[in-house]
Amino acid sequence: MTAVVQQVQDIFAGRRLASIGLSWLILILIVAIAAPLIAPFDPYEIDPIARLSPPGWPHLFGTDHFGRDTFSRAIYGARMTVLIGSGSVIVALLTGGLIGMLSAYFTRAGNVLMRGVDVLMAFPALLLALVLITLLERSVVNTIIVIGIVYATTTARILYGMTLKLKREVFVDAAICSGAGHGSILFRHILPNLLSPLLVQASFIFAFAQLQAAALDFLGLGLPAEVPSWGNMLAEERIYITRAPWLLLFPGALIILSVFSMNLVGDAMRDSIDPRFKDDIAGV
Amino acid sequence: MSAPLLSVRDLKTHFTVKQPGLFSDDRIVRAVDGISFDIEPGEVLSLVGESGCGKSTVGRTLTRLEEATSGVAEFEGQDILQMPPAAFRPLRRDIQMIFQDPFASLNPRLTIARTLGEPLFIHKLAKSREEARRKIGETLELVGMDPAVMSRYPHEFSGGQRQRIGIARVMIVEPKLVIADEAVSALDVSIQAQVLNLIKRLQRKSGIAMLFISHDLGVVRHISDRVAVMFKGQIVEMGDKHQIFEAPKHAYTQELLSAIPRVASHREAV
Amino acid sequence: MPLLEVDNLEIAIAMRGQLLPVVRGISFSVDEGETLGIVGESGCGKSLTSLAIMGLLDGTPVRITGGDIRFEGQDLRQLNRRERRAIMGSRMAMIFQEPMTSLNPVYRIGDQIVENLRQHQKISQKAARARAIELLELVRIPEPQQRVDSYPHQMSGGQRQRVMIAMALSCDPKLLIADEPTTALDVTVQKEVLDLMADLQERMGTAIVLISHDLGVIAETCDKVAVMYRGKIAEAAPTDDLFARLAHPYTRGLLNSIPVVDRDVEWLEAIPGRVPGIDEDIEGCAFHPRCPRAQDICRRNEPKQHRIGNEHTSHCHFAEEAAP
Amino acid sequence: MFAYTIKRLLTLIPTLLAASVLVFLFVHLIPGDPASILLGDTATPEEVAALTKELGLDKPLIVQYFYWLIQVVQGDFGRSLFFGAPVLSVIANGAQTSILLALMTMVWIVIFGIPIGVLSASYQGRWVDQLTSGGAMLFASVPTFWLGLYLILIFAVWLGWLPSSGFPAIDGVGALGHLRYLLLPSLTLAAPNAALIIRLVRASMLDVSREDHVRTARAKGLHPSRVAIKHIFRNALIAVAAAFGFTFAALVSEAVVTETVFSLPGIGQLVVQSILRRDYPVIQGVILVIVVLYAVVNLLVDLAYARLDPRVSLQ
Repeated sequence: MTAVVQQVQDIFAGRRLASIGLSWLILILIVAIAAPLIAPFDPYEIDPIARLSPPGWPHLFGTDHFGRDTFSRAIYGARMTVLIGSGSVIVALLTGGLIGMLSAYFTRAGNVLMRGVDVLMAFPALLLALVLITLLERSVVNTIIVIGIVYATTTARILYGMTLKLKREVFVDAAICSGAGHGSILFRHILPNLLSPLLVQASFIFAFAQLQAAALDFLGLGLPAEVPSWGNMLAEERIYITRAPWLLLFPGALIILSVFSMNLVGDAMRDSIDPRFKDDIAGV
Repeated sequence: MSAPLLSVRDLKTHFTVKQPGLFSDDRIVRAVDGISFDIEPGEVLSLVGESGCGKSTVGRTLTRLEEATSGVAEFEGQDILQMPPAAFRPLRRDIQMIFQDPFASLNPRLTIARTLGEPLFIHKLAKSREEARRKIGETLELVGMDPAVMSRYPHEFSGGQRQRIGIARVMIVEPKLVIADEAVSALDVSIQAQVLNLIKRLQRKSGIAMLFISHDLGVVRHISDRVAVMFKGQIVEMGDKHQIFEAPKHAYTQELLSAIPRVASHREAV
Repeated sequence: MPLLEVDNLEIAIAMRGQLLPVVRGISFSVDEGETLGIVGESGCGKSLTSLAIMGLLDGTPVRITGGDIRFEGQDLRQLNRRERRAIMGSRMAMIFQEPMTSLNPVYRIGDQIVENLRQHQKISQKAARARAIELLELVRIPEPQQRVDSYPHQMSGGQRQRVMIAMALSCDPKLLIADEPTTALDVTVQKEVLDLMADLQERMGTAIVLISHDLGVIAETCDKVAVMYRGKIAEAAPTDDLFARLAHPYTRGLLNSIPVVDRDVEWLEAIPGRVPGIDEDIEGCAFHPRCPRAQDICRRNEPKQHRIGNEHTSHCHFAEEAAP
Repeated sequence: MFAYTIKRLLTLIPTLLAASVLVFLFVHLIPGDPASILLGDTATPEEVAALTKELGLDKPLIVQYFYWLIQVVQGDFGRSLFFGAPVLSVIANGAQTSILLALMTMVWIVIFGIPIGVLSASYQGRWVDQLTSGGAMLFASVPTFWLGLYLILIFAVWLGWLPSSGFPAIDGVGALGHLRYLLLPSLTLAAPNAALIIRLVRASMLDVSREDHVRTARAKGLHPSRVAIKHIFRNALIAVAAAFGFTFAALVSEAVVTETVFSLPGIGQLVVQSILRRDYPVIQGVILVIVVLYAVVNLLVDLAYARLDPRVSLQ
């Protein structure tokens, strides 16, 4: 545990902006967990009298066109941010990561698998998401699956490249000469060396997933409309932008800050990993 | 005369290189193109040659890191090139390899104890953790290192120390044949001498046979009993080291020997 | 007046907010047409010294922290950048260790030579190209008319190093700095390149500073030698003199560490211990932890320069005794 | 170079075929009977039966695929359920707008992305670099539609300088007036992509500047600006060119959103509307067109790459 703390300190020492980014993300996590305790209002509660009221007291961020408290909805929106981000990362890494790693290791079957990944990559990201979403109902789980699959393709490509490099490492040859079997080489020698680049990749997926999820929400193809996510808040209130410009400012700023923070953190971590893998990672 | 430990006959290892052109055929690189040699128990045979001559591929083929195209390599009477990988695995204990790059040959995520322990457990040479630790400690001492270092990670060591650890990984399973691929080439001269002395001492003491692959003729003369000179995938001259160094027959061997820059001329001149 | 005079040069690397010294006050000089060899193991500061003389430390965390570099009587550290660039590639040129990567992969080799020529001489594109072909012929590249249009990746390592030499010599430099020019090459190619350099030096009268870790290369090519250890010159002498009277235990250890091809040596007399890291502090003589004859004085005091002969110096408390 | 081009063209075919299988299967994966899906809710049983026969939907899936593929290759993508017109002409209508938008966006990306990237790399670590690369990362973190909405609010609603949305025909407003309608959308679309190019130009220039040949160039006594442009930027361009394929993909994705925000009648908006209208033949057609276009862009990128790097084209 102290080793982890030490490593985090090493990465963020002297990087003030990235440290602020990390603090912001931790704050978002806390807010997401403790949303019911922090939110002053029920995020679904409609107050017809206080429609489109400007920021002030008691509605810190104002109210939307139903008169719902924007601040409370934003607090609950943090839950969606964390959920969508980490969900997409898990789906992408578990499917794409495994496919990429195994394909690079078992080259014969791997060539076929990676051709499949190539085919999926022939579709631009959001387009692939749109195609998939057409087949599915609007729901939180489906949004996570769709975004996860979109980034699984890039993850597979990246892990494929990195595993190929590691496979050629002398210490892998040395392990083979010691008599190590496939399982031991994959999980004892290759995987541990992939963990930190994977973490960096995960942070960028987390950031991009937020933007994709917001875009899907905006197009009316993402989370169900009643779910208080930052993307949905923007989508629902977009026509009131001239009457209440602040309404879109808060959720928008929250998305930007979170994505920016995640990118900063990813960038800082990328600088601290093995230079061989830097080019493989598709980040900002 | 006893049977040789390793007997290689007409070994060929070819690689196909994909050509980018549409109608051009894939190019075949004949890295090793029909070589034969024997290694007796306890003997050190050197393979010497310039980059690209195929000497490293010989070592990698004999440890099955590359697939042989054709030929036979009999180790204690068994052909090790044709047997299925599963059958070869137990033999890996007997045929060990020392690698060139001391920085790349140790897994950065494993402690020294885990790196050295791995072959012990694979080949069931230690029944308990305690026994493994004892063996690891002994082997570290054997290569001139403090047993206390076993809990550390590779990045904490210098190149020379890492190469000692690499040698320990080989010695810990008590092999019969060690293939050393440019084992001291990456080291500074003063460290190279230490490691070279260590390898020679261990070889003498344990009587392990060795295939020593190197481009450095000085190093080769220092360590070997017999020498094979490789050029373009083939052995052009092979013989006792004194014959090779003092009465080279092949023109290429003569060229190699005359190209080495020497300090000695100055010392004798004065 | 010597062509190049380095006086008490100090170089340090900026790391984690502090300056770590890597070259700790070295002095030497090179006359016109002379070859100086600087030999030492990795981390001794020999390569940084060559980069400092050439003026290639800009944009790296390495800087000169003291001393003078005089070239043709000019103090190079006093020149502004423009004046400095006018010397680089014309009167002073450099070749590097990695012939595979030292040429720009996207330009034809002829164009890369022409670029150097036209930077320093008023010469037409056509004349420069003709000169480039001449230079390729000079460095014994076969079919220079055709090869002038080759890309670097179409040539072997030895040929690329010849191209580098052709480029370096294109403006008739007074001084050529060669940083491990043959380390990446096979011995037979190394011999060809070293022979070529010696031949060209004789014809053009260029002085050479040759940096190498290989005492054999140095012994065969240099008029005089400086042996570096941990940022200092341990011993310096004319080549014959040095090997006749080794006056520093490090030079002796280095020499005894080399396995020779011409006779059998049962055990090498290796230098014990390891090369110290740059962040380690050593009191007294930097070599004392590895020195077989270290005494109390070696652990306490840094040795001064001792003169053994006319031009033979050693930084060892027992320099006179060391020399037989 | 010619052989290389042909070879790259040939490798496209299997990928495109596989992608076409996916697009074909897409309609079959939607729950329900494909004929009724393709005809929409208003279809009579007779019409469904007729289409089933026409498309060979009673035949095995593989046979259906080849029927469909032959039609597609001939340019017959079926009819739009919503417009009733052939899918290809519906797509062609939108394509005009989208291509103009894409071209204008590309111009911004090159004008802003490359010089700022070069500037950022040249002043590595100093305030210019921190400002530009930090700013670039910030822009890459902004949702496109959010930026578009505020640009409309500021420049169209508050300041009244530019039109807020729509895209009238060229004969009504003149060529310049025509392009005025694309100014805000193209800037919106360019912002995150130019930001990525800035970061990429900077990173590749810093990578190249550490290479040995740059030291050789400096040893020639060249002026730093010449080293930066002729030796560092020129070589960094290889990596930047390779990234333009991804930029195209990102453009397509974000154009979907941008066209929706600005009510531009382009292909992007067509996709979204068709999905909301369940106009499956159009969805199928658009996706196929974009996949082919993307493949062609990647091919062009590869060819540019080969031209920039002699190591690729001459082996």
